[in-house]
Parts: sequence; structure tokens; C-alpha cells
Amino acid sequence: MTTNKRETPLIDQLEKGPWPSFVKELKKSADNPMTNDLLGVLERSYNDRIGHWKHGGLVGVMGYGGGVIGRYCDLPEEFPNVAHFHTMRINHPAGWFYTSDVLRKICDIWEKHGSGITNMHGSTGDIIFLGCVTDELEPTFSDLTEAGFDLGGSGSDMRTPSCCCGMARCEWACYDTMGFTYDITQHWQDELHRPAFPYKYKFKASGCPNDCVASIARADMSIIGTWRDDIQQDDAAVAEYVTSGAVDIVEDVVGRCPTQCMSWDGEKLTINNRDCVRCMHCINVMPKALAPGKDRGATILLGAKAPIIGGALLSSVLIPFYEMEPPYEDLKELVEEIWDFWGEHGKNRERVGEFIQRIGLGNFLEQIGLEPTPEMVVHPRTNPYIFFELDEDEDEEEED
Amino acid sequence: MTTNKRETPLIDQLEKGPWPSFVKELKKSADNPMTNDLLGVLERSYNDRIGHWKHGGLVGVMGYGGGVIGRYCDLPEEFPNVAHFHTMRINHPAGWFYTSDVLRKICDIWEKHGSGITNMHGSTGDIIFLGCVTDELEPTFSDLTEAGFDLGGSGSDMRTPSCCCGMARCEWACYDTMGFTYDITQHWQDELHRPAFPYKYKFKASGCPNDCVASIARADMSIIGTWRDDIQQDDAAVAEYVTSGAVDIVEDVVGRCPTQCMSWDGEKLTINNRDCVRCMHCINVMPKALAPGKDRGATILLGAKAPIIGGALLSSVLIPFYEMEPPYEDLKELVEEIWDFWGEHGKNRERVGEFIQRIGLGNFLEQIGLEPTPEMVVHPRTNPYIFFELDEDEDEEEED
Amino acid sequence: MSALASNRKTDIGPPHYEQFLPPIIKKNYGKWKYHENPRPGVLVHVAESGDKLYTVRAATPRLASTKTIRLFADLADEFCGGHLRYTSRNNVEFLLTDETKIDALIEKLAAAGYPVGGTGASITNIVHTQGWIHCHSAASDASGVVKAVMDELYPHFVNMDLPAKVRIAFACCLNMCGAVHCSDIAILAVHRRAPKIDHQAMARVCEIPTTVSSCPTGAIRPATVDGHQSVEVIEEQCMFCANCYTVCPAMTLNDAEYDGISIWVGGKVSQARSEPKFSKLAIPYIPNNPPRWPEVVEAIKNIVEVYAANARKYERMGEWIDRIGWPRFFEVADIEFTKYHIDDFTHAGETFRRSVHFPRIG
Amino acid sequence: MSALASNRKTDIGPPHYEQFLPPIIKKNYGKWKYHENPRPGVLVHVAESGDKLYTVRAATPRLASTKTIRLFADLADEFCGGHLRYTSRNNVEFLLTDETKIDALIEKLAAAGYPVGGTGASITNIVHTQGWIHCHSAASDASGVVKAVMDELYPHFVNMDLPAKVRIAFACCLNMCGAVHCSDIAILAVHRRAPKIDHQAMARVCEIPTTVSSCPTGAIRPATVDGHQSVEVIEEQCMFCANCYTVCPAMTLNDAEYDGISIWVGGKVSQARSEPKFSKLAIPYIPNNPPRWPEVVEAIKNIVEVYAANARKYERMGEWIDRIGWPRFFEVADIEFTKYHIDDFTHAGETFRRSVHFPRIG
Ligand code: SRM
Ligand code: SRM
Ligand code: SRM
Ligand code: SRM
Ligand code: SF4
Ligand code: SF4
Ligand code: SF4
Ligand code: SF4
Ligand code: SF4
Ligand code: SF4
Ligand code: SF4
Ligand code: SF4
Repeated sequence: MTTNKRETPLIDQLEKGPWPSFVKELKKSADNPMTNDLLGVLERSYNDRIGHWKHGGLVGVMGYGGGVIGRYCDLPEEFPNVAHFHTMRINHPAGWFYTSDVLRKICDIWEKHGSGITNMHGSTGDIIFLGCVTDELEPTFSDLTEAGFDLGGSGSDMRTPSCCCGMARCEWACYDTMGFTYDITQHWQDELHRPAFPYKYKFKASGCPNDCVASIARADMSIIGTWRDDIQQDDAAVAEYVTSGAVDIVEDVVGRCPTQCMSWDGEKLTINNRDCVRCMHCINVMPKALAPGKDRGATILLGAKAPIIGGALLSSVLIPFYEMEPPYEDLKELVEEIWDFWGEHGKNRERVGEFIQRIGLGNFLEQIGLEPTPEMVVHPRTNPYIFFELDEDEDEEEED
Repeated sequence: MTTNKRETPLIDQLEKGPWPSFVKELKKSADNPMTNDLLGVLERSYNDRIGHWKHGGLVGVMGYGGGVIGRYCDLPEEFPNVAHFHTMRINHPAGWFYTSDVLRKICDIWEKHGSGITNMHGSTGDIIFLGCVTDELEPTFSDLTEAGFDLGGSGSDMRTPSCCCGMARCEWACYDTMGFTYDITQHWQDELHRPAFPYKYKFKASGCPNDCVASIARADMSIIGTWRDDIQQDDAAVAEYVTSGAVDIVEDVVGRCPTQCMSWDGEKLTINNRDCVRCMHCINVMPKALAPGKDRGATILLGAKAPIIGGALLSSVLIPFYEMEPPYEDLKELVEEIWDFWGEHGKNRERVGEFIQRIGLGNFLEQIGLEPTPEMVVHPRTNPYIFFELDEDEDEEEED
Repeated sequence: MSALASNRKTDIGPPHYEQFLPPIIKKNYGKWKYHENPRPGVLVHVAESGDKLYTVRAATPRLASTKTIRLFADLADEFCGGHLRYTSRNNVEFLLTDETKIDALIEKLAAAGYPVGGTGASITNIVHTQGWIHCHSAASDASGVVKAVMDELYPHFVNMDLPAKVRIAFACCLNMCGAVHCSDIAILAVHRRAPKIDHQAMARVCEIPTTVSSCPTGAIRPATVDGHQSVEVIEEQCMFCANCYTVCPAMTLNDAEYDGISIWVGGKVSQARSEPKFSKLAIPYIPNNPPRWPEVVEAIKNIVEVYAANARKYERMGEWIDRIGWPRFFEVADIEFTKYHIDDFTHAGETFRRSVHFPRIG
Repeated sequence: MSALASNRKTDIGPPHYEQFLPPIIKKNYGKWKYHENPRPGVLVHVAESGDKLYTVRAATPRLASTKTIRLFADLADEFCGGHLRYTSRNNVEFLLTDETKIDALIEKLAAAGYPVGGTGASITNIVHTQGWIHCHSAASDASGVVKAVMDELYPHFVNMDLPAKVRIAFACCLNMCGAVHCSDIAILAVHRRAPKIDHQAMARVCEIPTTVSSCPTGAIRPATVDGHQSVEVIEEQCMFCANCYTVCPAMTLNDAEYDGISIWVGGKVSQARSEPKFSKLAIPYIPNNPPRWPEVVEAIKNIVEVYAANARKYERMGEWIDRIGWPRFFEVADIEFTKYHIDDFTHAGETFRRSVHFPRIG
């Protein structure tokens, strides 16, 4: 292995400027020959205006179907140390909290086996070890499990669930996002490690409708905290915001409420909670004065995904309100119903959101045993193409 | 022909009640044997809960491909006088204005040749002669042209255009709907009478965004009057509405403006005309005080249709503002561009609105020679599936 | 016949409207200043010249005997110098210049059975189609349902007592000739049984490939039945659109037992305040019950009453529902929400609620 | 290897988070009362117990050397009893109980090149993907574009000077691993040339039927080329989604000349005020211009500035544009509207303006 420093005049220009530089990061680890070659490949890409990576084959650790993304360089002669350059996805601890000790342990492992380059974190939430040769996968895994870590998902499996910091550091968490995320991750280890679904299935858990993990846009199942009683209101604190001049209550609060369900008479703020859609805005503006109600739980939504291939989707309402009490039995059963039905009838590489659109939400609900409710739709159908099913009684009468 | 009165106990129940009764209408003409049999068929349908008409074949008048809908009874033995029971569609005068004389002429013709039953009017706007035998079609047509009338459209042709009363009786007409409708109807007589399109093509012309002929929902081409300067405002008249108590200006006017572009300071109404979307609401509420601007014309929209088969469509913006000056040359040219392009590439029974969706609005505009403008869409695309066309220069460079 | 044809007039188009306009309109064409609606069914339009035109609007059943047209002609002669017009919703309008004649005209119209009303915040005439009177596709009668419904809603025609206009339309099959799809209340007759195929007639009266390709869901495939070249329908894939029947008479959907009526709400056409809207499904199915369809009448009356009691002034049906949300509409109108309400056609996904913005229930 | 396997640990899952929580969080878990944001990058959360937790948020480039992680660990030891966390947008957060240590921590972070900011109405870290660092699909580099853009927008990271949060995301191909589709500003690298096919490799490395059926527009069909079993692409039907490449390595879309970057605006995720929104196309294409993509940087800066100058307080990018309308957005941002902006995919018709509700131009 060569550790001759690569010439990188183009990417060197990205060491300048006030924002932290990824090139500096690479150079910090450039004593590692893989990373040194990575600098070289990247410079080459900047020069050629094209990437130099090839499709990965099936690589992984024993008994697991996911967690490793194979990657090969298309210039292996020139950059032999990145000829193999796989990534490992390591399931992060819920909420991304760490101690310095555990971080150092992770660093030790990765300096020993790989490039010393990571992503903290990947877009799905995993710790990413960037650049591992095939032979080091199993030893790395072994050291990781020894340190208490395991791989995350990849391929057509349950993906690493992630969540906002929730009750750990946020007053608005309507349920325990970290507890829930840990629970389901452990509960479905097999589904996480051994791809058996039509395609990937992501979970993301946000403690309130601010949705700080973007669950509605990025998770097949989005669990968004909410409440169903009245917003908690501290009139003295409201007055304090107003008199201190911190908040223009008419313009900033009442005027921005999407349902216009608030009013301010110069002294008192009145919320018509029956019309409130729990958007969080007023609470966000006056966190000392307003808070989510006390009867808390979550709205469960299904189906978000990126554009490939039918166009991007946001998740849509599946259960308007669910009391998020451990061990979340009903929800787990429901998820398994969904996996069974989608698993049996979904096409290869068809996300659950696309599947539902293909077979019809009404039919889907029937199959997983949920009653339709108007909260599930923005409005009822406008087209008259109803697949009427005549009930059996009627049918019998008419059968000839 | 028999004129024995039919027993009609079921439909007789529809003679009762305060609303005008179509059964009474039928009975008024029951001396006509066709109408007498029609009463019989209808009673039979009420009894059987099913219609008794069959698909019509190709019937019509010489040299015309449209204007007549063939219809046959499925119980011809029982109801011989309606065995043939075609309808004729007669092009109404724009705005549906009549004199008593001309109405009597129409009645004379129809009593002579047919059932004496009409629709005033059909859903597309025609005068409908309901129930004609095949042999009487040509003589009826001959008498009609003698009286100055002609057939309307049916089949895959331009359909009878219709319009609101516009300048004849409405202060809000932003262009001469009746003049325009008469003009294009005469201009395209061939297209109206000899079906040569992929499917029907309807025009409806409304003088302002109140759209009293439902053009945006019911016409392939919707011409909706509008303006592009400021709303005409008579402050004294506004004050009059307010002080008389006729209008609650804050609640009824300012509060209902969709863009919130109005304000009332207790004395004066201010309209931020730059943000106004010309919805008509404020003008509707205070017709004495407000009126459309003086720089008038129309928005041209394309593509409305009923649900068959891809789902119903409303028309969408094609020309944000067009100065509706006779003889409407540019517009006529554009329409013919559309007909040519759709005529060549449209599938059989594909309305123009569906056609555009299939081939893409961007491509469609290019073909008919219109520039894309942001008014044509609610928002730009959200999916990244762009059919990039590389310009020729670029292409040449790269060609190998 | 060909002799006749030679001097036969064709393509003369409709008569020019101008010859039918009353003098006051000719004079003030394009120069109206404002209007008022002094009482139900009566409009007065004031011209810049100061001229005043009085309009008296009367209901018609649209289906008209020539006898009735002659009656209107006579009334026009008596009251309006022979001038009248029809509206885009099949009412008749008498155009007067003499205000003092209005009462007498209204009386005569009432006596003849043609009530005056339908202006302003009222329920005007129901736009409708042919039904069992003339069409081969009809899943219900048109005129009968309209008559039964309007008998019940009549007070809202002769009064202007609603928050805003309520526009009702009826269509007797999914072709929707009444263009009901943008109505405050749409009454739509529906089939619910897959086409019955006349296998003997099929090859003779229909083009089999055209028939097969007419089906938007791909439910039809070619088949030989009892030795006849014909087609078969995969019943679970049929949503009863009758497009096959339109192109092929041997595939009838009409069914005495299963045809009936669906109710749709919240559409509008005008651009006033909110953009035009499609009507949305409220009640998927009510059986045909001629001659007076009492369950349909009841359902519509209920919707009108709930709307009248809850909407704000100037708020059309759909604007009211958009404000309170569909969950609450189903609650206050006491209508069951079923899987049929959830769209499952091409753009279904666009109607799913992809947010948590729904109001609390109850 | 199999000996190893027998006592090999598997399926242990992630470590329990609790062991990593600082004592103050364990104590006040679920019992926080409110928070404040005293200065950019600093939050204070106050518990019902009265306890106060100080958070200092610093930028990271996401791509991190273990050396940097060790640096953060050392800082955590020095200032936070060894406790820190990462955020959902790849910033690092130090969790302090001692308010007085904040300044020193911020100083040390700054000195090491990790500025503090990104809270409140600011521009926080750009969510992004692999780019030329690791992915075979990338139509541009990720880290480089992000670095260049954030160098320019840096003042908005260290200040809270915008009407509301502006969330920027980058993805290097249409797979959109950065889930950019709901961002205030989305930077999306695009291919613009139909796949180049390696006909020799095709039959060996790909399943031809799978490849053919992977194409959403049906642009791929089986073909024999120079005696090789392969496929051909109807170029006019290709919209460069690269789905074929995902299933078949012999169909590469990467192209040095034609790849580049598109800009999308107005998306959001949170439910605050308005419902979540997709980003919409603003600029279809800007060529790749490494190492600093000046045209991309300029375009984004312009959009941020126009937004900052025109939006109301609390108004996210998309809320502002919805208020003024897209016609005016293109006008004030001085961006050309082209046919590419008009959707022509499956649900395109749903984006056409089916009303006359658009504001006057100019
Ligand atoms: C590493 C990561 C990007 C990153 O830099 O962070 C990533 C990398 C890849 N993604 Fe992804 N995706 C990553 C998060 C996402 C996300 C974001 C999320 O999870 O919140 C999305 C959008 C949300 C979604 O799931 O829809 C995402 C949507 C995709 C798609 C499109 C899926 C779709 O249904 O539209 C593909 C294509 C595919 O699956 O074949 C894809 C495929 C890929 C592949 C495996 C490339 C491929 O064609 O097989 C990439 C490997 C790159 C490499 O060389 O390392 N990746 N991918 C992210 C995973 C890290 C982690 O485990 O934490
Ligand atoms: C007579 C009339 C209904 C009425 O009672 O008023 C009518 C009657 C028929 N229409 Fe219609 N349509 C009539 C206005 C409409 C309208 C309303 C409009 O024009 O404003 C529509 C909806 C708007 C539109 O064009 O989309 C309409 C949408 C249809 C359709 C569906 C077309 C579509 O693209 O979705 C069909 C089916 C077809 O064309 O095959 C249809 C087909 C038919 C046929 C010809 C039946 C058929 O399957 O071939 C009906 C003949 C009935 C009969 O026995 O007389 N009719 N039809 C209307 C024409 C009278 C006139 O000329 O004034
Ligand atoms: C006569 C007629 C036009 C014609 O050429 O035939 C007409 C005439 C007038 N319309 Fe209309 N409209 C007529 C059909 C329509 C339609 C079409 C339809 O219903 O199929 C619409 C669209 C309905 C919809 O949105 O679904 C229509 C939506 C309006 C509106 C908007 C109302 C709203 O708030 O949404 C106005 C404004 C208003 O009433 O304040 C209006 C206003 C008017 C005015 C006041 C205009 C004027 O200054 O003369 C006329 C008297 C209205 C009244 O009845 O109170 N007209 N008007 C039509 C009478 C139909 C009937 O017999 O009842
Ligand atoms: C730390 C973090 C959660 C985590 O577990 O990692 C977090 C933490 C907080 N978020 Fe968030 N949000 C975090 C990502 C998000 C995301 C996700 C994203 O951007 O991908 C969103 C959705 C963004 C979107 O809509 O596109 C998000 C939308 C919000 C909102 C809604 C803002 C709005 O008006 O739309 C609030 C409320 C507010 O700021 O008033 C909020 C409020 C907060 C509060 C004030 C909650 C609290 O009481 O502690 C936290 C400090 C906010 C701040 O930065 O000013 N947080 N927040 C994430 C920090 C990311 C970063 O490093 O910058
Ligand atoms: S999603 Fe809600 S509960 Fe979770 S961190 Fe964000 S604001 Fe707090
Ligand atoms: S949470 Fe949102 S909808 Fe509810 S009162 Fe507050 S601002 Fe209004
Ligand atoms: S559409 Fe406008 S101009 Fe025409 S009648 Fe109705 S209100 Fe008057
Ligand atoms: S026309 Fe409509 S948008 Fe314009 S000012 Fe009047 S109410 Fe507002
Ligand atoms: S709606 Fe259907 S049944 Fe009624 S007239 Fe039109 S085509 Fe015939
Ligand atoms: S009714 Fe419609 S869905 Fe059913 S078979 Fe005929 S065309 Fe197909
Ligand atoms: S967005 Fe595309 S190119 Fe970038 S990491 Fe994901 S799959 Fe690879
Ligand atoms: S890039 Fe997409 S559209 Fe083009 S050939 Fe491949 S799969 Fe088809």
C-alpha cells in the first residue's frame, strides 16, 4: 500500500471558507492509505466531472442480508486502496446520544479495520463506516457487536428506525419517541437484518407535528405525536409575551393560525380547540404560555417515499389517534398485517405507499382490518368510478 | 296510429306538487300519438325500474354528420309510435333570446313533423326536438332552414357553442359573449356539421368569472371575461352600502376576499389590485359601487370534460389575457392549430383535455406555438422527471 | 329528393340573436350599470342611460310541450312586447320595461303552474338530462327525480333564504350530460352490475377489439362463448362506467334491481371567492324508488337543511365544508363514511390526507 | 470461520440509548417545561424541576474523520461530562449544565473550524448524500456543492436573521437519498442523457426482462446489437430517472458533459401553519462546475435573498410563494419559466391552473 500524498489542487480549494471542510476531514485521515486514495479519486472526479464508482455486488456479513453497501472503483489500477470501498451501516442509538467513551470505541474499531472516514450520520440515521474491503467486513462486525453495536438495514428490509430527541430534550414530545424507536428496532431485528419484503420499509418517529425527523416525507411509516384535548394555556404567560413586546399576538399568533380558530380581545387569548388542527404554530411562538394537551398519543401515517419510480409521496393518515403505550401491541400487530399483505401482493421494488395506490386504500384497509374514517382523506372521491360490491344477501336474491 | 289514452297511475303522481310537472307537459301534447306512446313507455319504465330505449344507429339529414341522435324503443310492438324516436338538436340563437313569433314558428314546425315535445334547452344549449321518425328528419330540417334555423352539433364535431346573456343584460360582461358566439358558430359551420375530430369539442363563453354558463366545467374551450387594470370603485356608493346597513363590509366583503387584498379603515375601502385575482366576489356584493376594470378581455382556458373516461376535468389556463376584438383572428388561428394537432395525434374518443395530459402541456404549447407562462399552472412540477432536450449545439459537440 | 337537395339550404347557422332582442336591450347593449334583485325571481337592470329592464324568471320543467311554449309566447306578447329568453339553467325569463306589469305577469305564470323565483341565494332549476324519457344509458329517470326533489325544495326556489346559491344537477349515467360534476349537490344515477353480454349479437353489432380496448380498467377480454365470438368481463375489475356499452350495444348495464342514485356535494363553477370545485361523494347509493324517490328527496333535503343551518352568508356548500372539514361534514350531516368514499382511481393518492391537519372529532 | 460463527453475536440491535443520556436528562426525561433560544446555536431547556440544560449546536460536514469524532469526545469530556449528541441534520450538540462554560466551548469549536449556529430562523446544515465520494449513481458531487453553498450562506447559519427557518437539502441523483423533495431549497443533481449501453456486458451482468420492465416510460426494448443480446433505448422517451441503471449496471447515465444541477424551492416538512409541501422546480439545469459550482451558489444566494427581503415573519419559503403566487415568484426572483417547469408526468393535470385565480403580472 502506498501512502504517497496525492496532488489535489482542485479539491484543495474546498478547504477554504468558513464552513467546515470535508476535504480537511479526509486529509486528517490521509495517513490511512484508503483515504489517501479516496482523495485521489475525488480529485480525479473533480477533474473529469464524473464519479468513479461502480455498482456494488452482494457483499455482507454472515447471516445478514443487509447493512453493507458494496462499492468498487472503476480505476482500480490507479487507486488500488479503494478498489473495494464498501460502506457499513451501523444502527445508531435512538436519538443520536453518545458518551465520549462510546464514540472513542467506535473510532478505535474503524481505525483498525477501515478508512477512518465516517458519516455522522447517514440519511436514514445510521452511523456510516465509509470504505471497507470485503475481508474486513466480518472482523469489523465482530468488534462492533463486542462493543454493543449491530448493523442497520439495507436492501428490501425494515430500515433502521430513527426519531427526534423527544422527551430527552423537548417539552413538546407527545410520546416517548426514543423508547418507541428502541423497542421496535429490537422487536424486529430479523426484519431489519434479513431482507424479505418487496422493498425497503422505513420508520421515523417524531414527538410532535413539527416533525423534526421529517418522518412524513422520509418514512414508510411516520409516527407523529399529537393530542386530542385542549391546548394547555397559561394566560399569565401569554400576557407576559404580549406586554414584554416579545410577540405581536395579533400578527404573529392569531393571524398565522391556519384555521383562524384563535382570537385575542386585547386581554385574553381564546382558542376554539374544536377547530384547531394541532399545527403547533402558536405553541412554537409562545412555548412558555402554550403546550400540547394532556391526552397525548400519535397519528400514524403510511407511505412516504422518494420519487423513484411513481413520484414522491408523503405519508397519509392511517390511524388518526393512537395512544402510544408500550409495548405498542396493537400497532405492532397492525404493522405485521401490513407486512404480510404487502409482502404477499406487493410487486418487487414497490414501496407500500405505491402498493396502496395500486390496490386502493379502501381495499387495503379492509385487508389489514381497519375501518375507513374521513380523516384519512382530504376529501371524498370526485370521480364516479366506484367498485361497488353487492352484499351477499342482495347477490343471492339476484343469482340465477 | 292509436291515440287511446294510456293508463299511467305511477307517473300521474308526478303531476302533483308545486314544481312544474313534466308529466303535465307530456299530457298537454298527448293528442300526438307519439307523445301518447311516450307516456306509456315511461309508465312502463316506472313500473319496471328500467329504461326502454335502445342504442340509436346512424340517422341524420343529408350532408350532415351530426345534429340528430337516433333512438329506438325496445318494445316497438307495444309502443309502435315511438318505435323510432330520434332527437334533433337545433342551434339556438346566442343568449337564448326569442320573440314570440319565432317561438310560434318553431312550434308550428314541430307539431307538424314530430311529437310536439321539446327540451328548452338541451345541456349543450340546443333546442331539442324530442321524438322524430326517420322519414320526417329531412322535411323537418327543410322547414327549419326555411325559418332561419339550422342543426347543432353531435358526434365528434364542434358542438353548438353557447354563452351567457353578457352585454345584453349584464353590467359585468367584459366582452361581447353573444357576438363572439354567433361569430364562431357561423365561422365554423363545417366543423359543426361534419364530424372530423377525434371527439367532441365544445365552446362556452361567459362574460365574467361568475361563469354563468359553467364554461370552466363544461366546455373544451372556455372563454371567461376578465380585466387587467384596477377594479372600478365608486367610494360614495361604497359608503352608501355601508351606512344603509345593506352590507357588512368587514365580514361580507373584506373578510371573504380570497387574497385578503382589501382593507376597510372605517371610511374607505382600499383594494390592492396587484394581488386581486379577479374572483368577482366584492363586485357581486356591491354592484353599484364596484365594477370590473376598463381594460377588458378574456382568459382562454382549455380542456374541460365529463368523467368518461379518465375522470372529469376543468379547463386550464391557455391564454391568461386575450383582447376579445372581432373578428378574433389570432384566437381562430390558435383554435385551428389546436384542431390540426389534436386531429392528427389525438386518439379516437380522446377529448383535447385528455390529449394534452397524455402528450404533455409543454409539448402541446410548443406545437401550437404558444409560450409557456406560470399562469398556466398552479405550481411548477414537483417530480424530477424532466424530458430534457439538449440543444443542437450541445448535441453536435458531443456527437460521436 | 336530389332535386330538393339542389336548392336545399345548409350551413346557414343559427339566426342572428339581434333580431330577437327587445329595443331596450338593443339600445343599452354593453351599457348596463348595475342591477338589483328586489324580490325572488325579479331582477332590475339599470343602464347608464337610466333605462330600467325588469326580468321575471319562472321555472320550467325543461321538457316542454309546444303548447307551453305558445303560452309563454302569448304572455310575452301581453307583457313584454313579445320578448323573452331562456336561461342557462332552463328557466324562462320575461323582459319587461313596465314595472307595474310585474305582479300581473307573476300571477298568470303562477296560475299556469310556472312559479317565479330562482334568483339570488335560492335554489334555482335543476340542470338535468334525459333519463327514461329518451336515453338508452339511463340508470334512473331524470325528470321524475327532479320533479320530486324540487317539489320538496320549492320553498327555497320562491325564497332567497339560503346562505348562498345552491346549484343542483342531475345526470342519469356516468356520461354526466348534466355536467353535474361541479354542483353544490349532484344527483347521479349509477349502475352497479357488470355488463350483461348478448353473446349472440356481439360479433354482429360490435367490433370486438374496440370493445375490449374501451374498458379503462382492462376488465374485458375476448372469449368464445357457446361457440359465439364474444367477450367476457372480469367482474371484480368492473366499476360500471358503461364505456363499453357506449361503443357496443350488446353489453348493457341497465339493471332494474341494482341501478340507483348517488349523491355528491360541494362543487361549484363560479370563481367567486374560491376556485371552481368538483363535487365529492356524499352517499354512494340509494335504490331507485319511483315514482317519487322518497329516500333521495329526504337525503337532499337533509343536506340542504344542515347547510342552511351551519354555513355563513355567501358561503357556498363546498366552501362551508372546506371550512369545517369533511370529517365534520359527515358528522353533522349524519352520513356514513365508507370505503367507497375513498378514491381508488388514477389520481386517488392525491386525495389522501398527507398531513395531520384534521380537526378533532366530536 | 464457522467456529467463530457459533459464538458469534448477532441481532443484538443498537445499544440502549439510556446509557448515553446525561444525568440531567435522565432526571427530567419527559418533564421539560419550555425552552429559549438566547443566541444563535444555543438553546436552553428548562425542566419542571427548574433544572436547566444548555445545548450548543455546531456545524459538521457530516463526513467526519475519526480524528474529529475524538476531538468532539474530548470537548464533551471537558465541557459536558462526556455527553453529546448529533441532530437529524448532522450537526453536533454539546449538552451542558453549566451556563458559564458556553463561551469557552464555542471558542474552542470555532478555533477547530466548527462554527456554532443553526437554531431558530437560520439556515442550518444541508442534508446531503454521497456524491462522488461513494456513489455510482451521482450526477454531481454532494460534499463539494454543500461546502461551496454553505461558505456563501454561512452568515445565515451564525445569525437568526431570516423570516423563518430555511432548510436546504442536496441529493446527487433522482433516488434522492437526501429526501430533498420537501425542502425550502432542494439542490438535485440530474442526468440529461439517455443511458449508454454496454452491449457486450449486458446479457452477462443484467437480466434483460427486468431491465426492460424497470423503465417507467417504456423506453427500453430488447434488441440484438452487433450480435449481442441487449436492449435499446428510445431516446425521446427517456427522462433520465436512472431506474434502469439501478437494476442494470450496463446502462450508465453518468455523463461528464451533460450532468448537472437543478434547483427546487418551497417545500417543507413541519406541519406548522401550513401542511407539508413538496419542493417545486425553480431552475431546471445548471452545469457542473467544480470545485466551487459558482453558478449554483449564485442561484441559491439569490433565492435566499429575495425570500429574506419579501417574506413575512414566520413565513417559510413555500408559504411566502403560495401567498404571492408562482407567477410573481418567477418575476421577483428573475428566473425564466420554461416548458420544463410544466409537469408532464402521471399526475401532471392536477397541477394545471383550472381557474382564473392568478394575480395580475407586473
Ligand atoms: C447512504 C445513504 C445516503 C447518505 O449519504 O446518507 C443512501 C445511499 C444509497 N441509497 Fe438511498 N441512501 C440513504 C438514505 C435514503 C433516503 C433518506 C432516508 O432514509 O430518510 C432516501 C429517501 C427516502 C425513501 O426511502 O424513499 C433514499 C432513497 C433511495 C432510493 C429511492 C427509493 C424510492 O423508493 O424512491 C434508492 C434506489 C433504490 O432503492 O434502488 C436508494 C439507493 C441507494 C443506494 C443503495 C444506491 C443504489 O442505487 O443502490 C445508495 C448507496 C450509496 C453509497 O454508495 O453509499 N436510496 N435513500 C443513506 C442511507 C444511510 C443510512 O443508512 O443512514
Ligand atoms: C341531450 C343531452 C342531454 C340533455 O338532456 O340535455 C345529451 C345526451 C346524450 N349525450 Fe351528452 N348530452 C348533452 C350534453 C352533454 C354535456 C353537457 C354540456 O354540453 O354542457 C356533457 C358534459 C360535458 C362534456 O362534454 O364533457 C355530456 C357528456 C356526454 C358524454 C361524456 C363525454 C366525455 O368526454 O366524458 C357522452 C358519452 C359519449 O360521448 O360517448 C355523452 C353522450 C350522450 C348521448 C349521445 C348518449 C350516447 O351514449 O351516445 C346522449 C343522447 C341522449 C338521448 O337519447 O337524447 N354525453 N353531454 C345534451 C345535449 C343537448 C344539446 O345539444 O343541447
Ligand atoms: C340568467 C343567467 C345567465 C344566462 O345567460 O342564462 C344568470 C344571471 C345572473 N347571474 Fe349567474 N346566471 C345564470 C347562471 C349561473 C351559473 C351557471 C349554473 O348555475 O349552471 C353560475 C355558476 C354557478 C356555480 O358556481 O355553480 C352562476 C353564478 C353566478 C354568480 C356567482 C355566485 C357565487 O357566489 O358563487 C353570480 C354573482 C352573485 O350571484 O352574486 C351571478 C350573478 C348573476 C347576475 C346577478 C348577473 C347580472 O348582473 O345580471 C344575474 C342574475 C343572477 C340571479 O339569478 O340572481 N351568477 N350563474 C343564469 C341563470 C340560471 C337560472 O336560471 O337560474
Ligand atoms: C435537534 C433537532 C431534533 C433532533 O432530534 O435532532 C430539532 C430540535 C428542535 N426543533 Fe426542530 N429540530 C431538528 C430538525 C427539524 C426538522 C427536520 C429537518 O429539517 O430535516 C424540522 C422540519 C423542517 C421542515 O419543515 O422542513 C424541524 C422543524 C421544527 C419546527 C417547525 C418550523 C416551522 O415553522 O416550520 C420547530 C418550531 C419552531 O422552530 O418554532 C422546531 C423546533 C425545534 C425545537 C425548538 C424543539 C424544542 O423545543 O427543543 C428544537 C430546537 C430548534 C432549533 O434548532 O431552533 N423544529 N426541526 C433537529 C435539529 C436539526 C439541525 O441540526 O438543525
Ligand atoms: S418533533 Fe416535536 S417533540 Fe420532537 S424534537 Fe421536534 S419539536 Fe420536539
Ligand atoms: S395549534 Fe395551529 S391550528 Fe391550533 S390553535 Fe395553534 S395555530 Fe391554530
Ligand atoms: S357570466 Fe358574468 S357577464 Fe355573464 S351573465 Fe354571468 S355575471 Fe353577467
Ligand atoms: S375581486 Fe375577489 S380577489 Fe379581487 S378584491 Fe374583490 S374579492 Fe378580492
Ligand atoms: S347522462 Fe347518460 S343516460 Fe343521461 S342523457 Fe346523458 S348519456 Fe344518456
Ligand atoms: S362498465 Fe366500464 S369498467 Fe365495466 S366492463 Fe364496461 S368499460 Fe369496463
Ligand atoms: S442520491 Fe443517488 S447518487 Fe446520491 S447517494 Fe443516493 S443513490 Fe447515490
Ligand atoms: S433512465 Fe429511466 S426513463 Fe431513461 S431508459 Fe432508464 S429507466 Fe427508462
